[in-house]
This record gives sequence, structure tokens and C-alpha cells, in this order.
Amino acid sequence: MSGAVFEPPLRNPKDIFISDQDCRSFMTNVILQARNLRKEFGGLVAVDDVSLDVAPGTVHSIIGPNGAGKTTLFNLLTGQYKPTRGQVFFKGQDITHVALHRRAHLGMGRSFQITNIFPNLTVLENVRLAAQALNRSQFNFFRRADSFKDLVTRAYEVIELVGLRELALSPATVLPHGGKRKLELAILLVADPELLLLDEPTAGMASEQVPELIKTIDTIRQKGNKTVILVEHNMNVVMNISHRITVMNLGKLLAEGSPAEISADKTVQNVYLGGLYGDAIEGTRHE
Amino acid sequence: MPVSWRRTLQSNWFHVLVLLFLVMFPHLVGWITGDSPLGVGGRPRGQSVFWQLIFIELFIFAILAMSYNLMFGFTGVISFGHALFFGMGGYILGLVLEKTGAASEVGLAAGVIIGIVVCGVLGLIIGVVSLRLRGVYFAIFTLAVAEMFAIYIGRWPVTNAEDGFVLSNLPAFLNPARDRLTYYYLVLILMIFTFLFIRRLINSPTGSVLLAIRENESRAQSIGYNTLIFKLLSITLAGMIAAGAGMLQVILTKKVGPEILTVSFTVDPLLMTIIGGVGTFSGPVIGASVLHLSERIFNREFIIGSMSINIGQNWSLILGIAFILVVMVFPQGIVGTWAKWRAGKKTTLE
Amino acid sequence: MSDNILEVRGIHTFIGQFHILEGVNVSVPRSSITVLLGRNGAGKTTTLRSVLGLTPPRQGEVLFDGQAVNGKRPYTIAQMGIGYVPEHRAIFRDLSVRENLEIAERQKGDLERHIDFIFELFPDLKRLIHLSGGNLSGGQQQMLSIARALVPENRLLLIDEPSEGLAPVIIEQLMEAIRKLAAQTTVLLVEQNFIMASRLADQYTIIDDGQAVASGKMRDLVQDEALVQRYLGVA
Amino acid sequence: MQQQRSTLLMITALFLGLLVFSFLTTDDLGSFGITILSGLFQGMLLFLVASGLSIIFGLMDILNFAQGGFFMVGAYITFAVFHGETFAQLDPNLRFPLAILIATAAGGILGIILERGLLRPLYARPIFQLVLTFGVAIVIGEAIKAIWGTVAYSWSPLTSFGIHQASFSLFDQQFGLYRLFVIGVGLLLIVLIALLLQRTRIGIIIRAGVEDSEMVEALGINVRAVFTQVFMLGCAVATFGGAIAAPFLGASLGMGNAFLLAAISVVVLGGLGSYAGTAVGSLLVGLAIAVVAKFASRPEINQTVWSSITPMILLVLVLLARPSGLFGKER
Repeated sequence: MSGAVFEPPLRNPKDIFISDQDCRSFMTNVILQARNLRKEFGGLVAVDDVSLDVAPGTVHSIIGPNGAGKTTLFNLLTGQYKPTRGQVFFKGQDITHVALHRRAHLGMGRSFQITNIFPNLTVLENVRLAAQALNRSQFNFFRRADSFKDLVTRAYEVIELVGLRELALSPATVLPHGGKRKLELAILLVADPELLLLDEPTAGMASEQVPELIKTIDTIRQKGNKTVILVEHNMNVVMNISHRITVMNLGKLLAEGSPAEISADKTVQNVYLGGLYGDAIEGTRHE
Repeated sequence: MPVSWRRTLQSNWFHVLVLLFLVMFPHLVGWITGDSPLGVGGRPRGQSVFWQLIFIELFIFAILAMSYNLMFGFTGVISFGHALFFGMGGYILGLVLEKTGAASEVGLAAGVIIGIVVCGVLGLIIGVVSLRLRGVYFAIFTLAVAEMFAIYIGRWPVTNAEDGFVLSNLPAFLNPARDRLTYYYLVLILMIFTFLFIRRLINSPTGSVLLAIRENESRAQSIGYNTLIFKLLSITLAGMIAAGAGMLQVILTKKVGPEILTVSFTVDPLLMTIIGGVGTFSGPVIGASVLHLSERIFNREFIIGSMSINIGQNWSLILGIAFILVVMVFPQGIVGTWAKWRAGKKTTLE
Repeated sequence: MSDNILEVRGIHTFIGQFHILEGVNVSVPRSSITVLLGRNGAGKTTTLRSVLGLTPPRQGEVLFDGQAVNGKRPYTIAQMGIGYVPEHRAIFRDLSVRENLEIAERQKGDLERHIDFIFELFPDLKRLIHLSGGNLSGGQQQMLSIARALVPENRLLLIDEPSEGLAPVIIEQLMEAIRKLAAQTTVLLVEQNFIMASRLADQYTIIDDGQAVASGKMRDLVQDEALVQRYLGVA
Repeated sequence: MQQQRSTLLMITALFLGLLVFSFLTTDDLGSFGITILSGLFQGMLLFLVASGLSIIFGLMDILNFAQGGFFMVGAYITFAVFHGETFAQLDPNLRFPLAILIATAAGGILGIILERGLLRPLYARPIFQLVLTFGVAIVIGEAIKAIWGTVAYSWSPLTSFGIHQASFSLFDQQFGLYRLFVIGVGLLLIVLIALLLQRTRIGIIIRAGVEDSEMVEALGINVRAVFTQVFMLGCAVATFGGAIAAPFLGASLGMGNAFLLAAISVVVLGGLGSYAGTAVGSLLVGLAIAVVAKFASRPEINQTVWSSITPMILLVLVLLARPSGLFGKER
């Protein structure tokens, strides 16, 4: 066995950490807001009274141990689940009951935890479809799809960006796992959404690919005008690129703050490393 | 322009050859057997005319199978109620022609238009009502609706219940009992038109959405497609094409009866699609040809030495067994298996 | 016969087209608690499932008590004496607690023989015995799921993330139970809760990107902060 | 809880509606009673086809379209054995149970062959399993045609046996004792299968397998062997249904499809995979068929067609209100 170990090159956190002052100034307006969300699955409360404000132009991460309700919260924000109680607002509009496909038109794009692509279509087709979704041409069946030059050009741009140029004409199913995650990202980016919701983008990725992903997300962030909501397990990723972090535990909000605040927070530390005693328990037990 | 023409020809050389063969076919048979394609002794008789009939049936089945494939193979929607559209198309054309007292040309035009529109609307209604049902539930729902119609119309006094009625008000040029060659070319043209239409549709932006729904419906939704609308479109178009096939069928047999609503007009296109290759353009046509021609060829008594075996009598049994074998051994059908074999050969060469 | 009850040697496992395990080695000494550590998606659960044949490995060897079990059907492997407590519990919601236990019997009377031990570990189950599994709380379901693995005579228990989504008090109870039953059998545990793992386990193996990257005595790992940070790291 | 209550409410309303409608539209108590009894009779026959369909679907996710074919096989074999030369000397009252036994056993064996030989290789491709059972249904029909021809056989009163000839009267209306016998046997089977599912080890395994068959296997149980047994049971019960229906319905090529469609309606409207749903659904549909048949036989309507499409109408209505059937689970 090789036993080779890759250490993701950690950049100096100070380069990208955003001061608390900055964070507060972002909060003056809100692009996505969750109000008192609650989700029950047959008696089991997965998300319990969670409220969340996400400022435009920021990277906002949601973390927490397994089973904390992160993914459920994420699915409530994207509309995959309907909340038992509570509301979700996007740019001031109540979208709690807006259909999934309408959300894409409003400017929300989401990725999936399990790679979720169109396996038997080519990479280009996958991306072109996503570009076409927000375009009038979807109801044109007199012309060949690939004769819509602008869509194809746009698709190629994004394929280039994520680094899949050589594989553009292969069926998506033959891509390696990392390639599929890149394709997933390309499908998301081609529609140019204002708000990107990423569900564990590093899950199943080889560790040498992670810095590349951090870079891509960082590029997206630096271009401005894009907001990213991230559910993620990999702390390197979260601490490196987030403006703000929300920590969940047992379906509830445990803490929220800048990366510096969160990494200094004893309660969070305890929950993560499995704090069973002391203040940590008191901190997690609301009510 | 000539360049693009050449390219089109190059990539479609096989189709062009098949087309040329089909256009020449009645004359070829006539030339070999000495029977005129127009018939013998002023009546539609002889080998050429006989084979025209078989090929017209084949074309109609091919159209029906292609419509089924549009829904099943390209959109991923399994319906067990396709016979409903085929039968309703036939019934509506028959009713308009025979029961309204319209002149034959007017009746024909009106019947075709009304039939196709009604079947489209029917598909739309069934879709709106049932598409929120998942997988098996949807398949069963469509089967139930189709059987309801089949049973009801089979006992409906207005259309003579089980006996059905005869089409006597057909325009002369369409009467296949008189001039079969014209009808042969008409149905051939319609089959080619259907083939090209479906190919263009699937290669269009709309078609790529249908494929996306087949591949991964929830993802198609999340990138911004109202998948319900597209599935409705697919079902409605498939229903309209099937209705057209049903009309061609009743004109050919000059009779409208409840047999055109039976479940075999769902099963046959399903078999043809699977045998030919699900989700391929030529699969349904090839499946229809294989099934229909082999039925015609083997449907008679064979004498081997002193033994005589009547395959025709047990034809459906053999067909059923063959179908099971295909499903188990070649689930991708003829075209799919062929394509896979060629792709495999290519990659091993590289 | 070796001292290891379970020996996983270089297994490669695919799920669909995904190459999940790329040569995993794990050794589980008899009468110990061995824990698999690693990030989400690293391949810990798949390792357990590969041992049992639920996701059969394409390459490599799995030796249980010196016998090769790879390639066998899951039920045959389980019958050799492996109990499985899967992720998310997977108890049967429509069956009563008693039926959930009864179904695990491999020989008549298995449940009778062990019911006292089970009730001693999980006193709660005694009063819930006629309730249907779906009506239990998360913690009770987890207890039932472990109890189910104790009904037949098992020589190895595979336990996947028992602490997931449970309140600290419950986790404490579970830890107590696992420690007690480890006195009688061998446990291979998957656990993300590092404190829980460090207090329970004797041995560890860290899985990262489908490979076993480190293994040894748990008490050495607790000292090695750099290693913990690298693979399991928070902040 | 809320869903359970509304399900109960819905079922009660449907049953009461049918009973009241029937009571109001029949002329006297006698014909009302007969209508209800023949509804029960229809319901029991439906149950025999539907129960196998439902259990097989629940455990294995296969909708076995060949189930109607097994019903037909049961009727033909029973007819052939009863009327054949081989056992001609036997007393009719013994010959009939023997015929049923032979038919049921044949159905069970055919079921094993179908599951082992044809379905097992296709577990990775579920859509093709559905398509395959469709094909098997065709083959069964054609094989019967090849063996027994296309004529419909009906049970002649001359070659009959004890309870088949007897009848009893209810408020001056005659009702065949044999139909009462079928109702009794059907009720017995409902209870027996329920006991099997609730009280026996294999029942526990089946119910657990409906939820999560992988976990059952992980507990050390050979799930595929259980699949085969369940498939055999389902096919045998359907064949048995055809066998006991034979003295009443005879044996004909159309009977398989007719019962299959009604049984599928029953299973789907009851909620796929739910045994209680199938039992309730069978009674509901059977009753509805009888009530509608009675109503539609009035001279001013005079249409037998309505009773044939009753199952489908009920199915469509229930599915519109409940997309996964009466007892079906959401998702």
C-alpha cells in the first residue's frame, strides 16, 4: 500500500480571514433569509427552529457533526423539502412554496452531495442544457440543439473554467469522480446564478483536488456579486474561504460567527471533538 | 451548400439506401415475380400487391413503435395505455367519415384533424391528471384508463359494439382495395416524416430536455426546467402520432372495431421498441420490421420430411418466448447491441 | 491461526462506477475494540459493507477467523458469526421491538439465551418490547439496532456511527453498553466522534480517500496531535 | 395518525356509500342480500389474484403481470383433471379437491421456475423485470391456446359434484351454495395469510424484507430463498383462485386478463405492498362490481359494460385523492 499522504497546502489564514467588522457591515442587507425553519420526518425533528441571514457577496458555511441537520436545512433552503413550519426568503421574496424549477430562474443554483448529472449525455450536453434552461430556446424544436452557437460557446467557456475541455465530448458517465464533481460545478456556474448552494463539494474528492476547488470557489467569490452557501465537512475548506460560519448540532443552531470566532469557540470545539462533559452540554441544551 | 448536402448524405448513407430500396420495392417484387405492382387484371392481385400490404402494415407498426419510443425510450415515461391513442384515432376518423354524412374528402380531412386534436387533448388530460404518480403507479393508471375505454367502446351501441363498422365513405384514391400502390407510398412518406420529425425533435433544444428528464429528472428541475410541461409534450406528441397510425390502420382494413383498442397495440410497439433498441432512432423501425416480417414469413405450415409443423398456429407463443430471450440476453435490442459491439471494437483497437 | 479475528487485505470496492476503496488494509485483534476513523466520504462505511459482502470487493481478501469470506453471499458471511449495526440504525419500523429481535435469531432459542444480557445493557427495551420500531426515539432505535446484533452468538460486531444524531446523555449510555459487550466479543467500530472513539477503542485505523493511511494503538494516536489534525482535523 | 384516521374515514365512506346505494336501488331485501353476497364472492376471487401480486411487489418490487396467467392455468388444469380420463373413476366429490390440489401445485412449481430462471438474473434491471412478466403473461396465454385451443370450456351441470349443485334461498332469492363456499374459503385464506405474516418467522422476514431486504440479508437470512418462496406462494394462491373459480366461471382465454386488470386495480388502490390494503381493496372492488352490475342490469340502463370498468373507475378516483393508494406510504 502506498500510504502516500497529501497535505493540502494551507494558505496563511490571515490572508483571507475577514475581520469581524467586515462581516457586520455585510449584514446590512440580506440575500437569503430563513425564518424559524422546522422540519419533522414522521415525529423526528431534523431541523428545529433555525433562522439564518445570508449577506450578499459572502461565502456562508454551515457545519456541524454528522446528523446535526445540515443537509436537511440545506434542502429546506433549496426547496427540495418543504418545511413543516417557517419561511424562506430570497431577495425579500417569500420562496417557501416556489417550485424547484422557478428557483433556478430567480437566480438560485444548487449542487448535490451525491454527484448528480445526466450520465449518458456528453459533458458539453450536460452544460449546454443548463445554459439553455434559462433561455427562450427550450421550446424550439425545429433547429438542431447544437446550432445555438451562443449557448455552445457559453458552455465551452465554463467547461474550460473547470478544466474539462479535453473531455467535453465524452459521455459524463466515463468521467472519474473528481471530473464529475467539476462537471457538477460547471452545470451550476453556466446559469450564472446569484446564489450558489453547494452541498459538500469536497465529498469523495481526493485530497489533492481540494485546494483546486478552494481556488475555484475563491475565484467565484472574488468576482463579487455572487453569494455562496456551503455545507461542508472539510474544515480546511470552511475555515479558508468562509466569511461567516453557522454551526448546527442536534437540529438546532449552536453558534454563528466569523471563522476566527468559530475556531475559538469552546462549545463548537467540544461538539466537534465529541464533548460529552462540562459547559459544552449545557451549551447544546436549549429549552 | 453542396458541402453540407454531401455531409448529410455521408452520415445517412444507410438510411438513403433503405429508402431507395423501399421506394423500388413494389417494382422489384413485380420484376421478379412478373406481377405488376398495380395489380393483375385490373384488380389489386398478385405477389407485388400482396407484399405491398405486408409492408404497409409494417410501416404503420413502425410509426406506432416510434411514437412509443418517443415516450418510453427518449423521455423515460413507461405507459401501458398506448393502444388508447391508436384505437381512438381509428374510431374518431371512422365516426366522422361514416356517421356525420360528410362528403368523403371533407370527412377525411375533418376526421384526421379532429382525431389528432382529440387524442392530443386526451394525452394532455391523462398527463395532467396522472404524471404526479410515480413509476409503476403511472403505468397502471394508463393501463386502467385505456382498458376502460376499450371495454366501454367494445359494448357501445353507436359503433356496433363488438362488431364495429365498415368504412365505406373513403375517397377513391385512398382505397387500398382499389389502388394499393398509392397507399403504399403515402404510408411510406408518413413513416419517413415521423422518423425525421422525431429525430429533429430529439436533436433540438426541446429534445435534449426530454433526454435530460430520462437521465435525471430531479436534476433537470433544479437547473430550471419545468419537467412536467416537457413530459406532457412528449406524451401528447406520442399520442397524436399513435392516433395517426390508428387512422392509417383503419383505412387499410376499411373497418373500425374494438380490436384496435386492445392491449396488443400497447404490447406490440413495446416489444418492437425493445427488440429494436430502446431510445434509438432506427430501433423501433427495425424492431417492427423484424417482428412483422418474421410473423409473415413463418406464419405457415412447414413440412420437414414426413413431419409437418405449423409454426403459424403457435406463432405468438414463439414470439413471446423470443421476446423473453431478448429481454434477458440483449436488453439493448438490435440497434443498441450493434452500437455497443462497434464501440467495443473501436476502443479495443485504440 | 492468527491473533486477528478479521484481516482485510488490500480490498478494492466500487459502487457503480465509483472506485471507493483503493486498497484498504485493516486488522482487528481478538477481544478488542478497533475503530475506523476518517472524514466523511473517506470509505469507512464501505469498508464495513465490504467485509459483510453487501458491497463486494472486486479485489483483495477478507479473512474472518482465518477463512476467506470475500465472494460469499452476505447471509453466509453473517452466519459465520458477524453482527452488523448499520448507519442510520436500519431497524424495521413496522415490526415490534420483539420481532426486531426475533428476526435476528439464527437458532431457535437464541433470543431466550441472550435476552437477560440485552435487557441488562438496555433496560429501556424491556418496557418497549411490544411497541413498533417506528415509534421509538432515535436513541432507542440505536439501542435496538445494537441489541439485534447481540441475539445470535456473534464473534465480531460491525458498528457504524452509533453516536450519529444522538444527544450526549444517550451517547454516554451507548458507550457504556459497547464497552460492556466488548468484554465478550470483538468490535469493529466506525465513529466520527473522536472523544468517544478515543475513550472506547484499543486500536485505530484511519481511512482517507479510500486508503488506510495509518493504524496503531489508540493511546498513541491521542498523543499524536499532528496526525489527528491532518486527517480528522478541526480548525 | 391523521392519515390513518382519514384512511379509515375514506374506506368507511366508500363501503357505506356502496351499501346505501345498493339498498336504495334494489327492489327487495332478497336481491339486496344477493347483491352483497355476490359482491363478497367477486371480492374473494379478486383477493386470490391480488394478494400474491401485492406481497410479491412489496418484497421484491416486481409487479407480476403473469399473475392473471396463473389464475387461468388454475382454471384450465382443474377443468382438465376433473373432466379428464385419468381420474374418471374417482367420486366427483373427491375428484374436485384432487384437481384443485394438482392445479395449485403446478402453479407453485411454475412460480419457482419463473422466479429462479427468469427473474433472478434481472434483479439489477427492474424495468425489464416488469417487461419480462408482461412477456411471460403472453407466453402463458399462448401456451394454453396451444394445449387446449381457443374454445371456452364451461362446467356442465351433468358432471358436477355435491356443493356445486346445491343452492339455498335468502328472502325468496336463490343463491348457489358453491359461491358461499368460495366466500368461506376466501375469508379463511385472508385470515391464514394474515396469520402467516403476523405470527410466523417467515412472516416476520417477509414484513422486514418489504422495508429493507438488504438488512435482512445482513442478519444472516438467505433473502433470495425467501423471495423464491414468496413468489411460489403468490403464484400458487392465484392458481388456487383460478381452480376454485373454475366450476363457476369455467375456463376461457379472456379470464386471466379480466381478473388481472381488476386485481391490479385492487392492489394499486389498496396501496402497493400493503396486505391490509389488498384485503380491503378486494372487498371494496368486489362489492362495487356487484352493486354496479345489479344497478346496470335495470332495463332502462341495460349495460353490462359498467360493472367491467368499475374497478378502473374506482382506481382512478382513489389515485386522484391518494397518489399512493389507500394504505400506501408516501414516498
